[in-house]
Amino acid sequence: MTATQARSAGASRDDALVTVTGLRVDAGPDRLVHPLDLTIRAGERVGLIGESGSGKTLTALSLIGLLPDELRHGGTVALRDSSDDLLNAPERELCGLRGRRISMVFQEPMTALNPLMQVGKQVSEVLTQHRTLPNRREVRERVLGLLESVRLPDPERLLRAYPHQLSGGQRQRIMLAMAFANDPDLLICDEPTTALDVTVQRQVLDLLDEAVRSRGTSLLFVSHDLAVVARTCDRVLVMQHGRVVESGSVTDVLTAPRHDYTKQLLAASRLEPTAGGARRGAGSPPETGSGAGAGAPTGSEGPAGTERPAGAAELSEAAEPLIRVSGLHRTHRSRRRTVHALKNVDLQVRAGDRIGIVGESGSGKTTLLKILAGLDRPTSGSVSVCGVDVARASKRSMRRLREQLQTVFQDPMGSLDPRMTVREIVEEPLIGHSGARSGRERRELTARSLESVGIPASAAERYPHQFSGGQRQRISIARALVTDPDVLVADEPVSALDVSVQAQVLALLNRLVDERGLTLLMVSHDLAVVRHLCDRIVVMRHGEVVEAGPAERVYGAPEDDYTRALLEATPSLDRVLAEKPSRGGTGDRPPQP
Amino acid sequence: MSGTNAAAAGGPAGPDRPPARGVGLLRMLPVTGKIGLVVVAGIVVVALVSLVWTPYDPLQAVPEDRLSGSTLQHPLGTDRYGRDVLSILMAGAQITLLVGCVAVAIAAVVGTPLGILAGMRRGWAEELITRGADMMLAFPALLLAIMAGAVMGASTWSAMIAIGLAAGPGFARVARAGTLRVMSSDFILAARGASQPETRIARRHVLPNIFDLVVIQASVTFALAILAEAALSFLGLGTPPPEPSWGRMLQGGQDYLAVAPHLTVWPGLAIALAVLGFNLLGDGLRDVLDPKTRGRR
Amino acid sequence: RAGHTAIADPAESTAGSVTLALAGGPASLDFTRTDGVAIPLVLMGNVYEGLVRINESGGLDPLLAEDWTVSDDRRTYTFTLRQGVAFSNGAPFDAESAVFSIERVRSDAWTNGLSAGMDVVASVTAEDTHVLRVELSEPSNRWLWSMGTLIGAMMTEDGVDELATAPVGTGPFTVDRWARGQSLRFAANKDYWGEPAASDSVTVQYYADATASTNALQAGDVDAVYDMQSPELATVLERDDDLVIETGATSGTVLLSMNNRVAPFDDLRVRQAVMYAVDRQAVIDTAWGGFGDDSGGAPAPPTDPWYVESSRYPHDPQAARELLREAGQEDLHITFKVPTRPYAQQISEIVASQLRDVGIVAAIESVEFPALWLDEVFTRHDYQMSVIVHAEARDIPVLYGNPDYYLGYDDERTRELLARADRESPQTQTELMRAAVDRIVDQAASDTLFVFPNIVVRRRGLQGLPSRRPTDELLLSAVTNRGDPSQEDQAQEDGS
Amino acid sequence: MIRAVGGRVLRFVLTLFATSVLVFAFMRILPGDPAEVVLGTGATEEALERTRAEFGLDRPLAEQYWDWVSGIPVGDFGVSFITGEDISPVVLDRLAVSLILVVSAMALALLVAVPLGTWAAVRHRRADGIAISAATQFGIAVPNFLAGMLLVAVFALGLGWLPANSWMPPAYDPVQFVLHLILPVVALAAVQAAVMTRYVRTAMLDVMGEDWMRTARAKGLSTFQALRRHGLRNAALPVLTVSGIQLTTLVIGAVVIEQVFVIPGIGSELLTAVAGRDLLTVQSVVMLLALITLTVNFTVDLLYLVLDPRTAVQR
Ligand SMILES: Nc1ncnc2c1ncn2[C@@H]1O[C@H](COP(=O)(O)OP(=O)(O)OP(=O)(O)O)[C@@H](O)[C@H]1O
Ligand SMILES: Nc1ncnc2c1ncn2[C@@H]1O[C@H](COP(=O)(O)OP(=O)(O)OP(=O)(O)O)[C@@H](O)[C@H]1O
Ligand SMILES: [Mg+2]
Ligand SMILES: [Mg+2]
Repeated sequence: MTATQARSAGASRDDALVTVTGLRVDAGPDRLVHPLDLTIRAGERVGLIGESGSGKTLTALSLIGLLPDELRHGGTVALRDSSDDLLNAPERELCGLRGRRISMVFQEPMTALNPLMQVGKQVSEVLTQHRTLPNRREVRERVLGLLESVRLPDPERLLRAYPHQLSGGQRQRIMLAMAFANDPDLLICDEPTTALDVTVQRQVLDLLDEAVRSRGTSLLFVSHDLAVVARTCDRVLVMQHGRVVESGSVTDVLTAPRHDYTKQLLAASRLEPTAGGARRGAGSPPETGSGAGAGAPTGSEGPAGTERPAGAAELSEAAEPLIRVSGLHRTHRSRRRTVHALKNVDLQVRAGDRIGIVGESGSGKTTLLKILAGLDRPTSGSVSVCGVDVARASKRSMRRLREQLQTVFQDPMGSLDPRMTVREIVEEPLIGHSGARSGRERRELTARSLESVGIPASAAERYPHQFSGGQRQRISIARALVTDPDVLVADEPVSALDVSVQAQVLALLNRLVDERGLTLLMVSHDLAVVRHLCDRIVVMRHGEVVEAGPAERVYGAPEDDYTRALLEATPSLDRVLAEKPSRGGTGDRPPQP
Repeated sequence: MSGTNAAAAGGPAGPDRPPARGVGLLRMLPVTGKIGLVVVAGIVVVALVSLVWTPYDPLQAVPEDRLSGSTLQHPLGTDRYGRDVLSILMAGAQITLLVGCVAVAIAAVVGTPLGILAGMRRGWAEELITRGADMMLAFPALLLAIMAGAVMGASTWSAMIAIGLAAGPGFARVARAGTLRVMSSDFILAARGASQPETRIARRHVLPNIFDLVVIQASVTFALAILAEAALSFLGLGTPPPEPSWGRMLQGGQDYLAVAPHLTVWPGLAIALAVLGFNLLGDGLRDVLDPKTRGRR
Repeated sequence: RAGHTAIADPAESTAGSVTLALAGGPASLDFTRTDGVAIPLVLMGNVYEGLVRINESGGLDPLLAEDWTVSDDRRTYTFTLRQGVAFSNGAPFDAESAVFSIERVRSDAWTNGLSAGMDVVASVTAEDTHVLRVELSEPSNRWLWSMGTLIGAMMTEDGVDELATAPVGTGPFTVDRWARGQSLRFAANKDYWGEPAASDSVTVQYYADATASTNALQAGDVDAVYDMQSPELATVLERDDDLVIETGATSGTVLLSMNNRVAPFDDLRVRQAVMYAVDRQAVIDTAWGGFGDDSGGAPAPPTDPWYVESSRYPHDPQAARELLREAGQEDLHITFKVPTRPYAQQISEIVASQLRDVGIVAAIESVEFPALWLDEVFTRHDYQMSVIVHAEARDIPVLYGNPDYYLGYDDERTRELLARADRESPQTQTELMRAAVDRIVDQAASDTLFVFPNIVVRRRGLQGLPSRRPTDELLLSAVTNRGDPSQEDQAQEDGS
Repeated sequence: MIRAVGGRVLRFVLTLFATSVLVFAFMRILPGDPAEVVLGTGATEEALERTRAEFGLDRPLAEQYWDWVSGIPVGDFGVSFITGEDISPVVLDRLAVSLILVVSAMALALLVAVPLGTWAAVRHRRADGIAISAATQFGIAVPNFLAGMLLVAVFALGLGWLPANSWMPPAYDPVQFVLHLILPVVALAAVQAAVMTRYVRTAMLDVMGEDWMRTARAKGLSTFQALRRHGLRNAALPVLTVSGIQLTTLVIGAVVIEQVFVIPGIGSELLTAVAGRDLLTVQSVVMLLALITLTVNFTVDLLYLVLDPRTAVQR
């Protein structure tokens, strides 16, 4: 049924720029992409969404004829005025099209540029390759113009810079400049902003949006982020397991999804209003369900909270803090430079608090958590966790501390030793545990912990690779809980997971924290996730705490400029959809028959 | 629903890699790797058989029969002393394997822990070990063999020790690189977070995870050791007579290249085959085990 | 000077020049301080000359001494020296230089062990400019003979500063170019007193590897291989019509040495069992391509006047086994220390195999040569069995007349025979030596496996290269490439 | 940059120092007496004593070490026990021979390996690419001295096209120099080419899998153009490192080839010097080799600084 839908969408073939018919991709006996039809008209912006591994990248690559050699493909891809069959066109013909009529921007800006070549050369190469401009001076002029058009500062200097001297956002701008160099008819973007910080992501998306609109370029935009797609595209295709399961105009698909998978995606990406609200009750001061019965954070709602300078994050004033950080500095000294990972951080956490830490990449979030967990030592300042002075603790008290404070890491694969069985992994914190236990006891505890996260004890002898990403993260959580800790520290616990899986893991965390009355410290770059789970927010930037306070306040009335920028940059599907009809020229697309 | 489909969860280039071991590993070997395995297994079998049976006594000189070509009695001919080449070749497999095993064992036992130490400790320990490894490279196997031969008398042992010591830095490097990669994994942080002592981390986490690399290195080093032993024996610094050794057979055959080429051809082939076998096996293992090259074929 | 060989080293092969391949080159040209036959082999007779020369049959010919007389008590020698002879640096040769040369051998300047041969000299004086008188402390036949070897080399006082690189002598050649370990080029001495050299220059190219030297010969890079060390190749080379193979006896004997002082070889029966067990001809055939003379186990080479082939020990494994049984050594394990030299390694394999036949298990142990072999076997006598070539001519008194020698052969009767042979008249010397040799063989002091052959392979056009070598001297003065190949006698090929 | 270079120089010097101590110590535990070797059979004890004293072997170890090591910076390695000559000119000369041999072999090997390895990488799934890989496997498996023996048998003895062995200094006869060089160089290079082809292939495959290669192709470059303009330089870095290591191991590894072809290189010098217990010469040769190894590594490091703009930051 999908096929027919897509075909009818491109009914008016005359203005079709790209026509994909029956495209399929196989790796040996496995079908990676099932026969797929797609038409992109001139100036049309098409989004492609779906979970990881659903075949988005492969589809995108086949449109530019860059499918990996080892994969077999079928069907045709026709480009107006050029080729009836891009997939089987000779290399020479393809070379003439790539970079001239079709351009592509890839996901990972860190590796998409040749590290040994000055970026100026890499941009000008697109021009010289297609002999678009008569002489070198004009090429140079044009490159400078391009760099300016993507708002790169000091283009003259950047010409001679090497990729490693640029930030991720800057590199992605270079990629965009490259893509637009020859004013292509079709631009393919494969998750171009996923690797970037939210604020940077926003800038790059704006840039892309503007460039595409102003030039009338057709766009195929691959993303897993619904809000981003909604913002940029007119039409959207949803993929799952290599099939297009739904397609139609953005407004239709995202407001009235028909396929289950799309519904799931939508539900998952609407974390913030639903879950966050449900737990605390709309707008009212949160009564955390923590069994520890820690003081409600009402105190900080008052004027005292607002008057406090942003650096000192004193969150709750009632009981004696469980974690007390003051004047914390952590500097990394290498031969070349000194990095201030943390600068003068003050923080107090009381039992039962749920603290969310947000901030851009490199702002020191992980460093802070590591120091709290005793995995790193502060350069100066005092840190006391559960009454233990982390900077000066003996091995024994450190061990006790670590039993009370456990960590869940970002990457569910990387944090599980692939050579150990799940039982061995979960059991590890018990080995050498202060209340040394017998093997039998350990096994029991392990089984119980696994069950509490929904992994059957019968799976304990399997290896991590035999589990899905979500299951692995559950195992990781089981390991953290096996010592029955008081504090759970989580470093981006769901950012490596697909949106649909994310929701489940978050729900699990939520339940466990509630049930066990844990104190939670969670780092995430995703404001929605943090808002969903936490009642207090700490915003960090460049190693400093720029703002801290109850979630409602920080989200509702951010005091710091950076916090504001962060909130604004975070794409929100509902906001985008609300604005959608007012945007130019998209409403006229006929809905699906 | 929670992604029970394991393939969906990992992503294309992810570290979603089963710890291939045992039979599963054999099945995953590419064809070339399997060929290598068969060759290696063949050599092992020949060496084992030669312990209990060879067509003739490989040490028994029969001057009357000397330098015969291939005959029914002597399928691969006889050498200058009238000894059966096939028998010597079979018995020579023992030395070849012995040298390989002991040299690789020495190199692995010396190199791997140092590499792990360097990777885990960083700082001055790392500097000292990497510098030491660099320095060892200035003492190649040959030089060490000359020295060892002079100190202990040229023997199979001196050759093995020399080759083993010279191959040590290779293991240290591989182990260090692997350790650095492992140490950056979150599961090490998790283990530290669980207050596991460093020795246990080295034993339970680092070693099993770099073990594949060590195995690959061992296979390749084995091949190098065979070549090195051949070269040393050729120079008279390896296995002394009359112990059958392929390298010494080559040296002895050199003078007869024109009259009795079989004295060069057979041991030459044997060496080449053994080296080929171990290299193919090593490459095959790398294909299966080394995450860096995975998905290349 | 050991010049800059990497960049420039003329190893010329112009007309009138000859290139010879020799095994293993010396590290230095100074035989007064460095041991080994490699140096005297090419320098004696070519650059240096003695008062007398040892001829092909082992007798003495006059050289720088035209004539000499011996006193009745056979202790005073008076030499009449040749007139008009000059060293290559222009210094004249006279009695003074002869005195200088002989005195120098007796001084600390000579560290070579062979200088002991001069110990018997009591005094040496120049009677006249060309008359030299030498007094011995006791009569010695060997002394005069040894004046024909390196210790009799005549040198001049102003030519001994650079012996290691620029030797000065009175011979038909001078050292033109010396690339240490690689090559040595001689140029004909224009002012030579006698018959001038047949070639303008002769280059000796050194090859550590035997195969490499015959390869070079076949590829036409050298004109002859002298003292070829890979006799197996002879069969191949024989097929080449352009090449001629000749062999001659040398003074070198391949000795299977047994440490007479330690068990089990302190037992005569065990030593004799070894003599019976080893099939010397099979050793010659397998280890040395069938070249070499079997002396029947006797230590004297055919170049000595007292050479007689012994028939005392035929190959008889049964006799060997019986002797072993008598000695109670039926299950005998010994270590066999073999120097790291190809010939020794090859011999050891066949000998070990033959010993196994009679129940002696010989564990072969490679011993680095020379350093370790000299240290362990020769100096410290820490061995049971070994095998080595004794290249020195007429070394029987050294080997068997001294119980402290590494063989540890301690026999009163042998010593007495040897002493008398040296002391008594040259006529009785031969008989006494024969008796001594007989005694040594009977006592199975060591087994002379074979007399080392000098295998010479040359291009048909090359002539004047002697193959028989009674002492360490390779005379190059007659060597020339100018011979006409067509006139060569085919029969010469056979050599033996 | 200056600090980076400075640090490397310091490490370089320290490593050399450690090496010198090690080498010296090694030499002193070698059994065997240099005096015995020089004087040979029949030497008297006094003569031995005198010779030992002459060699300075009776002095305290520290003094001997200092004497030797203090001369190294000015290129004075002392006097050979055996020849009585200055060591440095002889050893440097031998080293030059080995370097000529090894560097030409390496150059030849790279000349073959770079195109072949690239080809094998580009076509790694096709029959020809697989054939090249297979051929390299066989190439690696053949001991280089066996290759040398066979080359001599065919081209010198069989066909008579080339001299079988020995060395011809270039200044004397450039033509003969080249002719004499061909077989040993080919013997060394054949095996080396196989090794290097594999390294190049691996490096190329690595590079081909990089994102920026895909970027290059997305710009409209053909596979070949992308490889030439972007791939080669990136692949050059690992190949360079490996070449550096190979070069140094080749210098000593060539000793067998030097033996087969009777080439007066550093390897055979080392063998004779050890056999003759010419301790000072051995020490000096090993020191020189260490110097070369470390210098090559050092140079490769510096080349990285030039070739790879990232090094300046990362290392
Ligand atoms: N070269 C290849 N060989 C074999 N399988 C491949 C190859 N490239 C991709 N695949 C598989 O094809 C499927 C689709 O991959 P694709 O990269 O298109 O997914 P995606 O939707 O882009 O996922 P993501 O969001 O993680 O980027 C995945 O299961 C992947 O493992
Ligand atoms: N071991 C280290 N050596 C040097 N610098 C380091 C080290 N660890 C962290 N840093 C630096 O410290 C700063 C803070 O790092 P941290 O990992 O805490 O950031 P983060 O907020 O967790 O970022 P992300 O969101 O990317 O994980 C960064 O600039 C980082 O480069
Ligand atoms: Mg993708
Ligand atoms: Mg982080």
